[in-house]
Amino acid sequence: MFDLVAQSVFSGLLAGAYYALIALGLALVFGTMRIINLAHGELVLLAGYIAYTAESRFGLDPLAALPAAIIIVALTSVIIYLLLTRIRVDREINSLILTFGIAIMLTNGILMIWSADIRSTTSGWYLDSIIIGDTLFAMNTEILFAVIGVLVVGAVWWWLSKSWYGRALRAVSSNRDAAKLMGIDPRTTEILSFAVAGLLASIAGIALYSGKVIEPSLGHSLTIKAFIITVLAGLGSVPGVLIGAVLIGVAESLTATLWSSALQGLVSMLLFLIVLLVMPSGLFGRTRRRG
Amino acid sequence: MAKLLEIDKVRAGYDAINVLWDISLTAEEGKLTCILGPNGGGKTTLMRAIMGLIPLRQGAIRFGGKDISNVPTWNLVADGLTMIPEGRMIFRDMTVEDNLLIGGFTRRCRANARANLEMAYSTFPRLKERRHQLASSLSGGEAQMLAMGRGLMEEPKLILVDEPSLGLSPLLTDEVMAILEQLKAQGRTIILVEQNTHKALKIADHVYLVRGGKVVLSERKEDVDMDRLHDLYFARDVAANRQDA
Amino acid sequence: DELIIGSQIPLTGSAARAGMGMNEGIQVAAKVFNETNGKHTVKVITIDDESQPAKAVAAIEQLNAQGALAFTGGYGSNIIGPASDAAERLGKVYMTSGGVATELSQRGLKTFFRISNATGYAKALAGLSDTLDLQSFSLIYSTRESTAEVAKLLEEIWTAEGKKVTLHPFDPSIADFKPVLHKIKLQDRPEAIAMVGYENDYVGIIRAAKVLKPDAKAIMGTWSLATPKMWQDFPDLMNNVYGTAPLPYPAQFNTPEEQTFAEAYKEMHNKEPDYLGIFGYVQGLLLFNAVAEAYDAGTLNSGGVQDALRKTEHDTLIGKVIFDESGDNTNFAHRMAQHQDGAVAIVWPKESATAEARFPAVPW
Amino acid sequence: MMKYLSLIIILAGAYLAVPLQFGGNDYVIGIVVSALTIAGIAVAWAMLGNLGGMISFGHSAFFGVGAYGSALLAMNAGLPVFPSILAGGVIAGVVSILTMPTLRLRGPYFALAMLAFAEIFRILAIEMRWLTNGSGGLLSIPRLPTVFGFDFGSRLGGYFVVLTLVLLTVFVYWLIRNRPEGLALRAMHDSEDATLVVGVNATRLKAAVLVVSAFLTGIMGAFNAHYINFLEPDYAFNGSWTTLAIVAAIFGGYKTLWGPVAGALIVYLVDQFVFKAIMPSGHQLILGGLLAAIVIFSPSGLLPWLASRFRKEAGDAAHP
Amino acid sequence: MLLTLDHVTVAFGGLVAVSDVSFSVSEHEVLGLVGPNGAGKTTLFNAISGLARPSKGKMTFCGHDLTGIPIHKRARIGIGRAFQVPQPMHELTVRENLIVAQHFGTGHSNPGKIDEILDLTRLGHKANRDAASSLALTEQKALEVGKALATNPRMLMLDEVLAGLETNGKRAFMQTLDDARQRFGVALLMVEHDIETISNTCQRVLVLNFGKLIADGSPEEVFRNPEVIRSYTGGETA
Ligand SMILES: Nc1ncnc2c1ncn2[C@@H]1O[C@H](COP(=O)(O)OP(=O)(O)OP(=O)(O)O)[C@@H](O)[C@H]1O
Ligand SMILES: Nc1ncnc2c1ncn2[C@@H]1O[C@H](COP(=O)(O)OP(=O)(O)OP(=O)(O)O)[C@@H](O)[C@H]1O
Ligand SMILES: CC(C)C[C@H](N)C(=O)O
Ligand SMILES: [Mg+2]
Ligand SMILES: [Mg+2]
Repeated sequence: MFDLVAQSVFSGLLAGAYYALIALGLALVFGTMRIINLAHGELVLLAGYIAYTAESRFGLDPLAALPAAIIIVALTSVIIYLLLTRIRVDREINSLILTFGIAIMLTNGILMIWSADIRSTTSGWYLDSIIIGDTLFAMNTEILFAVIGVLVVGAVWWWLSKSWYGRALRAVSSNRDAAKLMGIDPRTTEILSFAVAGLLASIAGIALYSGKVIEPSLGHSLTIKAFIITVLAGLGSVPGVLIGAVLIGVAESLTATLWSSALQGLVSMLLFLIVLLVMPSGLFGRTRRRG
Repeated sequence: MAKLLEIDKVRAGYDAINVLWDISLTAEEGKLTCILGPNGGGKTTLMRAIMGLIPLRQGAIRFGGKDISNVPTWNLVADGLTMIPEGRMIFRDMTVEDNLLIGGFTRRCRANARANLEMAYSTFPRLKERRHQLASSLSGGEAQMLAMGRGLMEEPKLILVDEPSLGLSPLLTDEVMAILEQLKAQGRTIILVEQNTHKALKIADHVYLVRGGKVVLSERKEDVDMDRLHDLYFARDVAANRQDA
Repeated sequence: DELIIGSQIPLTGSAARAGMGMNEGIQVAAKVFNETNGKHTVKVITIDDESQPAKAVAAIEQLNAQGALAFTGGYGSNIIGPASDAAERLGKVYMTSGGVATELSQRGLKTFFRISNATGYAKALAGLSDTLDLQSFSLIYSTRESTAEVAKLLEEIWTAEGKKVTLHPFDPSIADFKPVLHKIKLQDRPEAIAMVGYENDYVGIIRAAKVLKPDAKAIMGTWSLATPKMWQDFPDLMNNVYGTAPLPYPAQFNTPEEQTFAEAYKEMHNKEPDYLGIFGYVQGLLLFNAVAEAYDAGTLNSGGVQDALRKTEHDTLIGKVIFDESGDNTNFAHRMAQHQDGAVAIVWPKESATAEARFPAVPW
Repeated sequence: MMKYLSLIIILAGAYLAVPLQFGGNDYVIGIVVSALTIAGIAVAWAMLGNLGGMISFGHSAFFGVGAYGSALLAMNAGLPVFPSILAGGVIAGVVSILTMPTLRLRGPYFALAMLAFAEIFRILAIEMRWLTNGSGGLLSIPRLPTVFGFDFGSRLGGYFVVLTLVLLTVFVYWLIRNRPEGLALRAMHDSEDATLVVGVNATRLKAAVLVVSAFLTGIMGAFNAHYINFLEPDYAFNGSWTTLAIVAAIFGGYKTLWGPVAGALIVYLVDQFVFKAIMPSGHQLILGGLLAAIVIFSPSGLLPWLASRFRKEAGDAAHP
Repeated sequence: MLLTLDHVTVAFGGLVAVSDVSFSVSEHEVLGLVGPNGAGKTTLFNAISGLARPSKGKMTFCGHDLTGIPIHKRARIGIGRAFQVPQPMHELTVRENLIVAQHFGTGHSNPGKIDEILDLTRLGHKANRDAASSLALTEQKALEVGKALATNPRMLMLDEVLAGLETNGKRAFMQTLDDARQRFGVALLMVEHDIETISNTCQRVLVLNFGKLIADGSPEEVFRNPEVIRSYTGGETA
């Protein structure tokens, strides 16, 4: 029994780090611009397919596809931003439609280019098992991307809270005109943030491709997962993303172990609701003063 | 004295309404120019127009002889022109300290950011007590201090200050006026919009009265006649208060 | 004469993968029919149902408006249900292989026909396990309709035979199967692991099993598993895995019919046929022949197609097809195959076996 | 007066011209019924979104509950179909009370909490096999009946029913919107404290629109169950009921009364009749492009855009 | 007594913003509340109107114990509130703002009174046109007062509604407020940093410093208090 639970928690932690990678790009854009990028999951997926092409066509290792993925995905992300800036009125709401439209286009584009077959890495190393202390089992890729995930969360957190551009980005999101008065060009900072979101999506995409199975219709559920975690974290909180993701990961995994995989979704959604009802602005959300 | 800022027959406003009507005004280098005027006269709008936050519909603005009519706000700031807006324009979702630090965003000031931060804290000790608190939790006056402190991080040549005393206690209002005088002594140029006529006139060199989007009076401080100033204020009030009579 | 047949199929959306496979088979059937019939040709009009029930219904109605004499296609019982209802209302035959839920043939429809059903799949797995004399199972299945149904049938069969079965349902959105496999490894300790799901589920389960290496003698699954494609895409996962399959690979096409099919398929799609292609082909050809027969008899509008389908046995690539009153193929029985180093060898039933089963053997 | 006239013309067109023109074509009518179903959800959604400032990502929860409620009542309790549709709506309304703790959440927090409910209901529908038959779903749900010789179970019959339901939904929205309660609700959007201190019981008002919106959505779900005669958890609680409705509402202009209806009709009909004809599979690619293009060119939605175009043209004509 | 506060304390985490404050307000009284920035004046208003919950102490209004009474009910029993940072109902026009306030604050509608309030606050010319969010700051403050008046309050809490007005504007506004007070019979509890205005209008002044009530008395008395001078006025008098 102990082994069972230990492995379950371990799997949950790894799953959590992976979820955090998926969610981080969305959380960044949402936290700083209040824009829900409904095409985020498709960006992740796109990176996965780029890795697939690199591997199946050119025999490249999935990680070696990262530069190409970053260029293409970050560019796509920036294009989404440039389109978003053309919306003049009610940007928070209208961005839903715009990014939804883009998501549909990406899904169908991916379907046309890569067909509906399922894809996943064939590079043996990623899938080989690694055994820790005789009782904990994982795939190499899970450990690798869990480590990368934690590092990336740390890096993004540092960037947002301590660097000049990160601070500028938060300033722009808080009060655009005031930010201009500080000498900040809002467009540059926002482009930067979308590019970073694209970069994060690329890393997530490689993690996805090298550990799970991809197919063209997957994007939507990735977006939803990312969004749930972002909200659970508390909008704009980067450490919250990691903690929220791990919470969901462990809850899912424990449900599967102690109860049934069929109820994973039920339990994680209930957990989500309970957290929100106790903390209406998420785990690390901040409430505004009244009056 | 050199004219640091020249505003030449500027028209500007919001969507359907025009607020500024061919307004002209200059600020001399190293001096404190005070803009007075009744509420809704367009003083804030004028500052926003200077800073490029709203587009000019007509006219031109020159800064140090260079036309800045179409220069984006952030470039103006980089060139040393800045505005300290009213306290509502702080970054509510950031901590007090981050608010201050971002004031030193321009490349020019980044190196001095830490030193300037300490300076802002020593000017407004209240802010230091609240440094890790979210700006949104500040009281009205504290927010006003924050806006002021943030502006001090920028090391500008020309500062536009919009009603710095708004919501400040009498003691702090005096403090703020003293800071402005000090800045002037450091050779900076200041344009001050203020409702507290009394205190503003004490430190001003030149006075403009803006009403209905137009300049109705432009005088050196020495020449200001308080009664006439009041009359000019009244001109509008009498009209607006018709119903009460 | 040219006979118009409507094909309602998911080419986009969640069922696109299967839909495309089935569509390839139907296209081959049309080609073969047109080249061999001599008297009639068929024109297949295909409409994408986008994997959505309401659009499938609309597709049927649109095909009807375009003059379709009968319908084929469909993947997923949830979509086939309302689509075949719509066909019934129009009084035209609906022929499929993509919906296996038992309930579909319990609705008392007159025009609904299918060549495959859940029982056939369950029987195949149960049959193989009898032959291998397996006594205890961990059954991992998706909570989707058809998968849950096959799992339920399997459980019934095995329990009736006095074997031990532990159920592990999972939600279709699950990707990490390690917790389940770990439970199986430590608690169930079964002789065999059985899976009812789809490609992505199989890949996830086998990967988790490769990591955790439970001590089982065999791992088996249902559709979409023992296919050349799975071997091609996931060679390291598939060796020794059992799954249902109508034909072995490399295909040994013995009868002339099988050969025609294989050639036409290669020519059109430039690849080896897989089971969905075969099913699509069989259902297509059955329907075309029946429509042609009814057309000749002038009974198109008086139930001629149904009668043609019901009255005789049909020899097809997947064996004899016999439709009962409710349109189910009572003779449907699947074969079990095993991935053997790149080959898909039929190992059950004995009479069609192309190789010995490797046992005990798992991919890890 | 002009306004009423155009309303009458539209109504006459909807009840008379469309059936006369397309009545015989089940395919066309079927698509229009689907579009109107989305329209109904879109209006109910926009009511909550515009009036309550509550953007919900989980309206499929109410759609599914209404559908299952009505189908089960009709199948197991033998309730006639029309009353059971009404009951389906009531059940959805009652179930929305369960979701009321979410009313204290704002913006995205609320949106996703509703999504969580939809997901929970979907899984419950799978797991509560004794009631719902699990993922096997319900087949052969009773059709709409024949009343006074008119078969409401036909495509055309379904059209009249759903059209009436959508119009009633719009009417309810209109009623609420024009009362001070409607104003207060709209105000609550981004100034909840401002409304509280003048005496608005914000929670109660929000709860009330939530119930009404859930009821109306549930009715659409119930109608759909009897129209398509089939239900399963993935279908009834499918996220696309919400997504399509949101897209339709925002696309058409979610702050207007008729925007959601127009949006649903245009998005669905253009996609199915035009784009699908151009590009039989993958036509959603064009749809995606259209959606993106419209928000860029007309951010407040299609209807306001058309209105401004119309006004402009009228103006241009007046001053050549 | 209209309002009584009995040892009220409000804290945010470790920060005590209002500390053990007791006072009362009688009908029709005009009471000033002053103090340095961050002294807790707005927080005190929040506690009375229900936006902040006191950790200690008791408040009664017109005989109602305020503990546990939700915000909207407090408005209905006669507590009116104008925010320091104006909070217009953004999407509505000025008139609609007032209609909502009246309908919910009083339970009935009276268009005549709304026109009266529009006159009083000089917002008549902007009543129907624009969304309230496009008003200038001073106009938004006037609207704050208007909304509070529309609820038919027995006590009006004004949080720096005069800030930003020039001297004449202040005088005129005070005049209209006094009119309103007499016409509608309300008590005023006002926060203001302008000593002249406070001295001219208030019968009684309360002074807060660091959350504590440090003085309570007539303006002359209070502004002569050395502690008040040191912490607040710096010697400035009217
Ligand atoms: N964002 C806006 N949109 C539309 N009109 C505005 C906006 N901001 C200000 N106005 C209008 O422009 C006019 C001038 O406003 P402005 O704020 O410039 O006046 P001001 O002189 O700064 O007054 P105050 O003393 O109240 O600060 C006012 O009539 C106001 O209603
Ligand atoms: N939600 C909150 N969280 C943390 N601190 C708060 C919060 N609200 C208020 N404060 C702090 O409480 C103190 C009192 O604030 P309050 O707004 O009551 O002051 P005030 O007397 O109204 O000042 P001003 O004259 O500047 O408006 C301030 O120091 C403020 O920073
Ligand atoms: C064998 C498969 C074609 C069955 C299909 N997966 C269904 O949903 O019924
Ligand atoms: Mg101003
Ligand atoms: Mg205050």
